Amino acid sequence: MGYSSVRGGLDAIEHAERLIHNQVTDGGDILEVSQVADHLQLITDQVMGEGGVYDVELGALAVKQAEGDPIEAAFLLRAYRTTLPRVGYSLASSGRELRITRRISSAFRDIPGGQVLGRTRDYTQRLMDFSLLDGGEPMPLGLIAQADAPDDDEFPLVIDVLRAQELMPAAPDRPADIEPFDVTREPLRFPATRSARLQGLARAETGALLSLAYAGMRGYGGDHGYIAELRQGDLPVKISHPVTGRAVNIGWVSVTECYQIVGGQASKAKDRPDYTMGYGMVIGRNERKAISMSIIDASLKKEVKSGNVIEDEEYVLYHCDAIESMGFVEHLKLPHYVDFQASLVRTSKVRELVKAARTNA
Amino acid sequence: MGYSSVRGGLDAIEHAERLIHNQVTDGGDILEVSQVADHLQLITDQVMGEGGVYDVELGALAVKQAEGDPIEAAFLLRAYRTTLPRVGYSLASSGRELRITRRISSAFRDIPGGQVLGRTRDYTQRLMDFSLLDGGEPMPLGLIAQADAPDDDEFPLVIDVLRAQELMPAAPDRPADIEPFDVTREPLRFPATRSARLQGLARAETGALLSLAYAGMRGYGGDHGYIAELRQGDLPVKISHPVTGRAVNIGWVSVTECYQIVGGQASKAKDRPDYTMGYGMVIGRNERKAISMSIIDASLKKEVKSGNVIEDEEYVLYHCDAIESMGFVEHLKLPHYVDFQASLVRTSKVRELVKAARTNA
Amino acid sequence: MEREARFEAIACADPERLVVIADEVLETLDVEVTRGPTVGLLMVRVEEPLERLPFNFAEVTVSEAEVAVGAHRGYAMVMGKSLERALAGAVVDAAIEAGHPMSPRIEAFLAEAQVAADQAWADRWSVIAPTRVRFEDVT
Amino acid sequence: MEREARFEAIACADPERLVVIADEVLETLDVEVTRGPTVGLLMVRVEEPLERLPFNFAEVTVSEAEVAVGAHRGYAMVMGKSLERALAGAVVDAAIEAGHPMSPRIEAFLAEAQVAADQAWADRWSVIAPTRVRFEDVT
Repeated sequence: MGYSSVRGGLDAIEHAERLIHNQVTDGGDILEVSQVADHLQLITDQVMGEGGVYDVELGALAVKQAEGDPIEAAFLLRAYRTTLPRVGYSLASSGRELRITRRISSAFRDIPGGQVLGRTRDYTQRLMDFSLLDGGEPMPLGLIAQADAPDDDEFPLVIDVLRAQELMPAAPDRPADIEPFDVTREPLRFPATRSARLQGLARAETGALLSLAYAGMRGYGGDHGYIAELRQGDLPVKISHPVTGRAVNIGWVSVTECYQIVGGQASKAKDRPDYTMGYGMVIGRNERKAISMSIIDASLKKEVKSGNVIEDEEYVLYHCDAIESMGFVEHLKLPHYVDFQASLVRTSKVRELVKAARTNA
Repeated sequence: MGYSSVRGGLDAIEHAERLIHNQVTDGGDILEVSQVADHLQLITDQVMGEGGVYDVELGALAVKQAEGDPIEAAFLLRAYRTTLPRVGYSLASSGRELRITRRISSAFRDIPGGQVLGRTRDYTQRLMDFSLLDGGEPMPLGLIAQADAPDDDEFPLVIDVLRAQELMPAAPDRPADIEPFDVTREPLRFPATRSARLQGLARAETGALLSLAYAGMRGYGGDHGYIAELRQGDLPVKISHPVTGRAVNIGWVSVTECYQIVGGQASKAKDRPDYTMGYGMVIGRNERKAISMSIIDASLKKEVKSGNVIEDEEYVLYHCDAIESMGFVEHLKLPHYVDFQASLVRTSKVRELVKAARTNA
Repeated sequence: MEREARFEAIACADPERLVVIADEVLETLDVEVTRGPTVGLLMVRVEEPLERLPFNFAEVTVSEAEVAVGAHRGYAMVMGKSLERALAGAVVDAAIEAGHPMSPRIEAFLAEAQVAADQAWADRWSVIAPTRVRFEDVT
Repeated sequence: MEREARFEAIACADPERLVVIADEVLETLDVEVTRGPTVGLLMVRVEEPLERLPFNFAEVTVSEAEVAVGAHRGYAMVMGKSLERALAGAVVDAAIEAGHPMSPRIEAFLAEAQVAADQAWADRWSVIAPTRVRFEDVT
């Protein structure tokens, strides 16, 4: 192979890269990263969640750089995180500590603290709003009274209602003393621990999880029940202060959380609370993913398996991470000339043998 | 239930809607629909594809209105299309007619017309480009010589090379005379026709398809081989002129197309070309989806099934459409108070019976 | 310019200039709108290449109109949502069919529109062309 | 202001004002940087509520710095990628520890920063509050 051809290939590759770059940076009215962060929050949240890194500016930058391709943007975040050192692990936060911006229950009408609809499209018709072509005008919100921030115990967990009625196991006195598995440090092994499953699902791709949860609900081995509570808000990030050793809050992460109660089939065999729960927590405003995660978590917890893929942790965890899937599927684009040539030669030789055999027969 | 409480609920819902609207329209530096169309092409393409409607302005508007949530945006397009009359069906276009902007083969190195890398990230490292935080500067492309548009036959299909070598069945003389199934008009029935499958896959959600294709490649019943050709470009949209009856072109649709050759296992049993093909065509620049579609198409065509979900057209087609999945999964958010109350009462009654039985025992 | 070429030129002509020229035609031509103008969806069919099997690929938004000038029909369908473009297209189509005096000007405009569209594609290709790699040239 | 409250106030203080005040401190205080400043990732752990099982949820970018003023340590960790914020935070923390004359001003600034952060949350909540529905109020 001559040098000139290799140079030709490199030139073509460099030109291809410049064309991609210019798609993002050329032409009138360049998109600002702040516009993405402010007005395309949902894709920014999805990308941070699937990239596994919470940093709004980075998330929005990845969206811009990837021309809005959510999986490519998450890939950029995953690649970037490998360049940073790990500072450590936070103290464990609980959904109880959320600063609530939305909180509904579809199982219970009367929940302590009431339902908080928050920002939601759930009750609106999905009509195209053509006024947005001209920018769109904000809607007047009416007179907003200054409200005091809610008290810490103003939105207790709905599952505590079930616990109070002994329909669900009481909360353990203290957190489980188990070092959580970290999929960013160690490759998954099966059977996986529940902590590995929860981490894997929290990083999973929204569309893949939704598809699996839907298949589960339609009878492919899934388990779903009722949404005891769906919460959105800001979760505190806490560390142990290196000098005093006491817990301190360094900031807040926007999350969505889903408590899916399943079961409820009492039997003579067990005289104990028989509702159980699937749990979902995801970065940002992403209810579709939080609900799907809670359904899948419940399915993976089932003790008696049906043999369907949704209950199979290996199937679910291997195929819900889009960065893994994309790497494997898209590698098909890279040259396989030698492989295919080999397949071709083998085929042709076999066929010649076949022909020869027929001729001789 | 008193009137005031119902009014209270409606007020809350209306306020929630205004909050969503203002997320898109309020605050500095409002995002223009043209910025989305020009600089976030990949999400716009994905949304048009999953919505099943090609209209760049509408796609970009849906992205803006949905705050970048790809599935919500596709839902908006699907809802909008139901408000428009169906004018008719186009004449069938073929990938042969693409105005090529990218075209690679990973099976063959020397393809007639050469490889055209086009706009691609395939050969670049996935590094965050922090210069984009300041808008970013276009890269100089060097001196671009004015080139004549390629001739119609300048990029013949790579599968024709295989056909010429009798490794693949020859092209039929004329198109199959079968009225294609239309999933937008009739509900899917199983077994589905191949035309229904291709339409369903072309409208499918990218993440769900990728997950299925990856599972297939990892051994869950999928079939993949080599990318004979991956093409991007503009597909002509043709109708029969109502006065003259001759074919006329009304415009162009941006698409990605994938020809996946599979098989190649010759056997004594058949002395005929034994490569076959999985096909993918999707709206816009979306190679991940086109490749995934071609893998799944090949799997669904397999005559001998393994029993895995990827070869099961019912599993694949029911669970790859995000609009369906989202409707079913997210309906869990709506009040199920009555249902759950019934479940609760049943449970408690059973448990009382259990307790009574134990007491009596 | 054959009728099909005219149709295609209308479909790719600059919308604003098309409407201006149609407005001018309408000052001196009596036109009856016989269909539309309508915005609707056209289902685009694609032929799968192995079996040559047609399938319904995706819909495109189109705008369509038909007009009559006496016994002459004018017709246009354009991509996107623009009743004006569709109606203006049908009007200039009918004008030429009816031998309206502006026909030469309209035809010149349409020929120019087609050249501009072809040139736009050649310009796009010119930017892509440097990414072409011809491995068969390697020795 | 206890040390933990000071840490949290530094973490939410306005970055520009924090850096200005730290710059002023540095004019009259000898500070040795003992760790960082570093941008890194902190893995956020979450406790699953049924079994109270901790799991690794997601990483956040953080910036961290530690300084020494004689025997006194100053420490700060803030969310996001900002070496300046982290270092400035550690400097003002150390200044207070060391009893620097600017301490009252720094503490006033930090108390104000905490009030502003709490107020920002109350303002956000005020906009959300009208979407609260208390079905139990229904009779």
